[in-house]
Amino acid sequence: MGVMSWPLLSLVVWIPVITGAILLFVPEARSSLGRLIALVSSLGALALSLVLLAGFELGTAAYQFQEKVVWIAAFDIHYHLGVDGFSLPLIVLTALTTVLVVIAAGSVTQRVNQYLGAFLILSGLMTGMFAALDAMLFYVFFEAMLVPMFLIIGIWGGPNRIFATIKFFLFTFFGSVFMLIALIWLYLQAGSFAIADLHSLPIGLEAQIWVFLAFLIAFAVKIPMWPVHTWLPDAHVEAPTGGSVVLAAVMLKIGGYGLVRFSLPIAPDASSALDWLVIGLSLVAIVYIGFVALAQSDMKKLIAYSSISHMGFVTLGLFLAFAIARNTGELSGAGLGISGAMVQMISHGFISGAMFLAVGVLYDRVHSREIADYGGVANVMPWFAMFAVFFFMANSGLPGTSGFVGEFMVILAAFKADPWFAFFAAMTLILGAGYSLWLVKRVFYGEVGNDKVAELEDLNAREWVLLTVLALLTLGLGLWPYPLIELMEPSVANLVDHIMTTKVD
Amino acid sequence: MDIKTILLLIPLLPLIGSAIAGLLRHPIGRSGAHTVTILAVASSFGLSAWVAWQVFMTDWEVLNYTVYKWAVVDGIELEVGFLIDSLTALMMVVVTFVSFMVHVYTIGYMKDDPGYQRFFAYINLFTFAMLMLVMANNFLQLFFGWEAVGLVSYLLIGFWFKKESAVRANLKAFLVNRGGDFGLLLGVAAVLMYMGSLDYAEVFAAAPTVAGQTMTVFGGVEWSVMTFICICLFIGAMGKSAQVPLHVWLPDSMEGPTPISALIHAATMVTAGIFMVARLSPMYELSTTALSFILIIGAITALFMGLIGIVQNDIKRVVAYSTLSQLGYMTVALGASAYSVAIFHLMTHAFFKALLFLAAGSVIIAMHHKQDMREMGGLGRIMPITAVTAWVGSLALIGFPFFSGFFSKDIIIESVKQIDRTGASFAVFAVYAGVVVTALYTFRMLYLTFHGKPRADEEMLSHAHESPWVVTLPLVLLAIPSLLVGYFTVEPLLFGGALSDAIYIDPANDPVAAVGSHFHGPAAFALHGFVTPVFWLAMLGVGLSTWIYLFQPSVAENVKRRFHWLWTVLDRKYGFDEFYQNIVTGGGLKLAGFLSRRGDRMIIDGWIVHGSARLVGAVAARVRGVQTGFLYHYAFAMIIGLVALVFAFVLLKG
Amino acid sequence: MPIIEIIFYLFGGVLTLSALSVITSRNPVYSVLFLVLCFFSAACIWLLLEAEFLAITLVLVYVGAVMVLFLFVVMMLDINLTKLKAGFARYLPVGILVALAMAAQLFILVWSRGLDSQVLVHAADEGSNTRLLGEVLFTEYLYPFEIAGFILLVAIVAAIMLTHRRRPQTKYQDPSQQVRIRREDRVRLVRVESEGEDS
Amino acid sequence: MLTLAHFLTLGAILFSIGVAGIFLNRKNIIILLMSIELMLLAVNMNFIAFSRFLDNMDGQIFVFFILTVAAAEAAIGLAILVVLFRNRQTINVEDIEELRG
Repeated sequence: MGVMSWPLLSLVVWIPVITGAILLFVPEARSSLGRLIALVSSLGALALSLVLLAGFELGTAAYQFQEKVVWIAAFDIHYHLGVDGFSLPLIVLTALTTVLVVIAAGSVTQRVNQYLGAFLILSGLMTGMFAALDAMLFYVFFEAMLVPMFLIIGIWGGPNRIFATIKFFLFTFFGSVFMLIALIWLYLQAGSFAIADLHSLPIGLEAQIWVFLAFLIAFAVKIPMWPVHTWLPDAHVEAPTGGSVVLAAVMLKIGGYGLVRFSLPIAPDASSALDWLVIGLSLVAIVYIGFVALAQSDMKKLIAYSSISHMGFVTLGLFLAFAIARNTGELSGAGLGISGAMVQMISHGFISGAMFLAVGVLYDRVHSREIADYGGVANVMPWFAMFAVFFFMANSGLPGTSGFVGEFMVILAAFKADPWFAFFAAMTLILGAGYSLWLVKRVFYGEVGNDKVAELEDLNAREWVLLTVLALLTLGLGLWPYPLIELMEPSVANLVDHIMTTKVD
Repeated sequence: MDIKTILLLIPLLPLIGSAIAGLLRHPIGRSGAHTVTILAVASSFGLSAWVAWQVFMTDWEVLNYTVYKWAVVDGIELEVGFLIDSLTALMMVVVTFVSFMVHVYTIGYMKDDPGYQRFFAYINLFTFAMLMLVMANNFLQLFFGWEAVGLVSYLLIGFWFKKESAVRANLKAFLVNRGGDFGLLLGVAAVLMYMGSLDYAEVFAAAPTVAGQTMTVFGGVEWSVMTFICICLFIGAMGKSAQVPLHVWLPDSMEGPTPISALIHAATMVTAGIFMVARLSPMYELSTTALSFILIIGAITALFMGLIGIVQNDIKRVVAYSTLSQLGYMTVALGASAYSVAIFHLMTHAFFKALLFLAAGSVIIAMHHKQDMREMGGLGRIMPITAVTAWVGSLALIGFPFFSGFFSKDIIIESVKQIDRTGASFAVFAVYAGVVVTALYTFRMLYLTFHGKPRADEEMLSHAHESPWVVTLPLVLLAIPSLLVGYFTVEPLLFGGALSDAIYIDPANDPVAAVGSHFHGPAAFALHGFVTPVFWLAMLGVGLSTWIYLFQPSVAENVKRRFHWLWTVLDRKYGFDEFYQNIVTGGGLKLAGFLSRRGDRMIIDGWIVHGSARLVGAVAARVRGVQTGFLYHYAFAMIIGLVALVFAFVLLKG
Repeated sequence: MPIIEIIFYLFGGVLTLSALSVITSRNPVYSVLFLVLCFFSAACIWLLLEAEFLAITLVLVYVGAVMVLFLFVVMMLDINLTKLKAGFARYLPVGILVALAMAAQLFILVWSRGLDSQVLVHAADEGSNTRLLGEVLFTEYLYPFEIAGFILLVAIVAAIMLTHRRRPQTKYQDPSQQVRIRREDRVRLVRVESEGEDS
Repeated sequence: MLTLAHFLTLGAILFSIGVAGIFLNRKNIIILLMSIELMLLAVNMNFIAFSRFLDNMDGQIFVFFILTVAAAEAAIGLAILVVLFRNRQTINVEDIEELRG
């Protein structure tokens, strides 16, 4: 029996969840055991997800590694997992981020086992959500993962954590209620919760618009899109480093993934009719939020706003297809936007994760996130400064880093849709560089800012490992995005075909 | 070795050198760092020279191939590849040679600096990035190199990151360049949209078919697609090549170490814009509007930036404004469709301007890192090699016949005179006036630095001495091409068709050919140079300068007092810095603060998000009053509810 | 008037009057006693409806146990009656109004549906009421029956837990502690050096 | 002639008296409890009457369960009352308003 015949997806989903649940009961005194278990489990999940990657058949848009078991027969709900070119990269990203967070948890001192347990459970649930091919299963994972994140921020967070965690929870919950309504309505129409059935369900335009808006609210909160973004800065500021990393690297992608998996294919005509809304909000996010990020004095807030701004490229890229078809009368470029959006999601996972880790490195030493409390860090932490400059440059979209690839592709596609879209999207070149490098200037350059900075020590081995891995990934994806794009290409092409076919009968 | 391996090695060797010097900076130490990086760049230069030999001296087929596929998306192939033709080969040699000289020079200039290895890593990385830029065969790689050289420039301007002015300058440089890249990116997007590819060859092939098309953007005006694309791309070039109004970063970039000023901010990186326009000549030839735009921008830069140079006191800033002015000349040449002349001037300028910067650096070493010319003077006797080489560079700069600068600048002026398009007459005026101005500030700098009475204090003078050989050797090695390269290359490059495989000029309107019809060999051309108005204008500048700064220093003060308003305008650099500082940056930050405080925190968070929470709270506070806590109130409520329900059942349902 | 009707009106009247007294008498003790009377009268009417088992249960269980419990509590607690009665008159009109409204609605319901056409007749003899009830209860309603028993058990435990209190001064034994005791807690061996016999 | 309506009327009267009792004795929890017993009795009366007239034992089963639950309720209610009185020295409902919002 080869590895390929195992229920690989289930293993990737449930190994972290089960070990996480076990970890919750490991006593505090055995925290080194807990760390070991968490590391082994997360590495195991990563290894299995890489097996998935290795065994993934390129050139087809079909779902692979499917597993299907009846779950709730009465409502025709199945435990149905499978991956395609959209979900597989995100699953690998999730597994990878979990490993990094487990390693980064070395600086956590209180209730370590429970902390790690919460992250492993969260990781498994997120993987499950990406792999779910049944809408109800998706919904269950979608909601369930709020719980560990809620606890992570609420227990290990900063001084104002309760406020932040409740805001986070209410926002996401508010959105997902609409998704539930839409899913139930779709179930009543289609008689099935299978995502594939929902994709092929013909729906009238008006109904599509309602379904689309319901999904949009749910996913817009997650992404987050302007103007439902204000939970993110608060959540990031209060979350522990690991929480911020997972939040930025993976959780934000859920919204983008949801748009790809639900909004676009289920309601293509509504997407086409309302693409101005999403594009408008995306451009507002890119420009407006870019400006807002400039005004931040808290490093984590600044990075959080930068995340919102960068996620604007994801939503922009996904919805360009219709405008391109209208403007040029052909479809060339539609896939460019969607691929760009997907690459942007993966890349943002690396870069924002790394930036939050970098802030964590400083926070562990100085216990402040205020930019004004630093200055001249490069004098005492030269290696750290090297990584930081690299990641902030990547954040500002430097070619050769992954941050460039997605933005470049989306801007190219945006120009086809309307030069104005590209004009506003390209503003990020200036704004992104502005807030990223201004932060670098204020934190890393200049004379040593104060005594606390003067006593800083450079990176330890754990931080070296974390930042090096992320730097190599960022660089690798920037210099050679070909494999990732090749992996997604059939799914993207399939999606473009699908959304260009009207569902109104 | 296979030719492709060699071509791959040329950029990769400096990259590897950079990685070794940067990441293993402690194990290899100072001497290790400079050995590795200089070996890398020297072999890169050697290989480039060999390639150039192959290109120019043998029967060379233009080599255009893909190194690897970067991405294939939606049927569009995005690749990393090399296009090796005469233009590339020329640029490769110039870049690697100047870089090699600067590497050697750095050993002396940076010898006491704690960031020694880091510096070598950076300049090696720069060489890699610049080579990627010039060797690119597509817009994607061009953009990569474009931004990568910007990154290294950022890192190097802020090399002394403890200095507040340095880190301000590097942020400014990067952001202003990003302003240009904004246009470049839009241009690339437009290229992809209308030509369907990013590969140079395919784009050039598709360009004529696009020439007639128009598009409606930006205010509902119909634009010729080609004009739009060309102007957008040129905006990128304006950022990188520091053309008005995106020039403000270049003088500030002098906060970086002097070798960098020579390598990046004079010889190579700033000429990337010029190189790009020349490379894209088949496209620019299709849009006269864009060429006029370029012509005017270049003319403004050439004249007005030179004027500022007259009032500067920092030796490096004088050279920096001179660079701006010379870049303006190159741009004028581009605007006049004289691409090959622009490239020619780019090359000669690379040598003599690098030389001038390194000479200035040598002076700065002697003056213990003081850069104010008012505290120098009379250094010519103390450091003769520096002084002589600086004289060579200066004469080349003002275009004294037989010096390399003469050939390139004179032909630019001649070419501009040949063409007939909007802005041409202004450009002719600007380049003529620029000659006087150039001579004036160049000799002012020479006199204030090397001649006249020493104004430095005794102690400083007693320590001042000629720089070590690692500094003077590059000076000498650069002085040779500054003197000779023009004489030997002008004919093959401009009139011999050596660049014709890379540069396309509409034959109906070819100023270089027109100039070439009067060209009878470099010697005759140079001798004729002594009787042209250009020469006498330059002599006028030299004469003025000699009179004022060597014999009658009081005149300078008098003129300054008499024309105080003019002096103020020049000293404030026409207010560009204030404009950017107050309007663009200040306004942007104000807008950012406003959006953050009012938009995000007050309206969205305060009113909508927390407002709805407060509304729920307020309603709940009211409704809560119903819950009195008294048992009988609940009982009453239940009974009355029961009565009402029964009422409903009995009477309403019948 | 047949005897059955006489019985109905007699006990119905007693039931109504005693129920009124339950809610109006000044002393809760009287109220409880009137409530007992109510139950008795109701039991009689249930007999009329041939629900013998429940009638007997009502008297035995309800009157015998629950009402006695009420009586205990009422007598045990030292209640300030005047204070509790305050506001009686004020709420009298409202109370009567609501009660009348309720009654009126119920009357309309009862008398408007032709229910008065169903005349009470003697049931066919199918065996005793207790047997019939048991047959249904232990077959069809077995689980609810078990649950009802459980509810009673819970009620007993809850009532005891609520009212049981441990007085600090009372002495009692804790068997679990007695069992858990170890030798070391009780006996301490002390080595006492002998004085020596050096006298 | 006794009809179903007669028994239901008796139940209705009894129920209304229970309702009135709650209004009139709003302060005395004991009498409130007794009023509830009255209302339950009225309901039981109806159940038995229906059971008899429909010739179906289910009604009586219901009464059986109601008696069970009412007994349990009375026991716990009185126990709470005793504890309350022990702690507060009063059973006046007006003194008990912990649930005020």
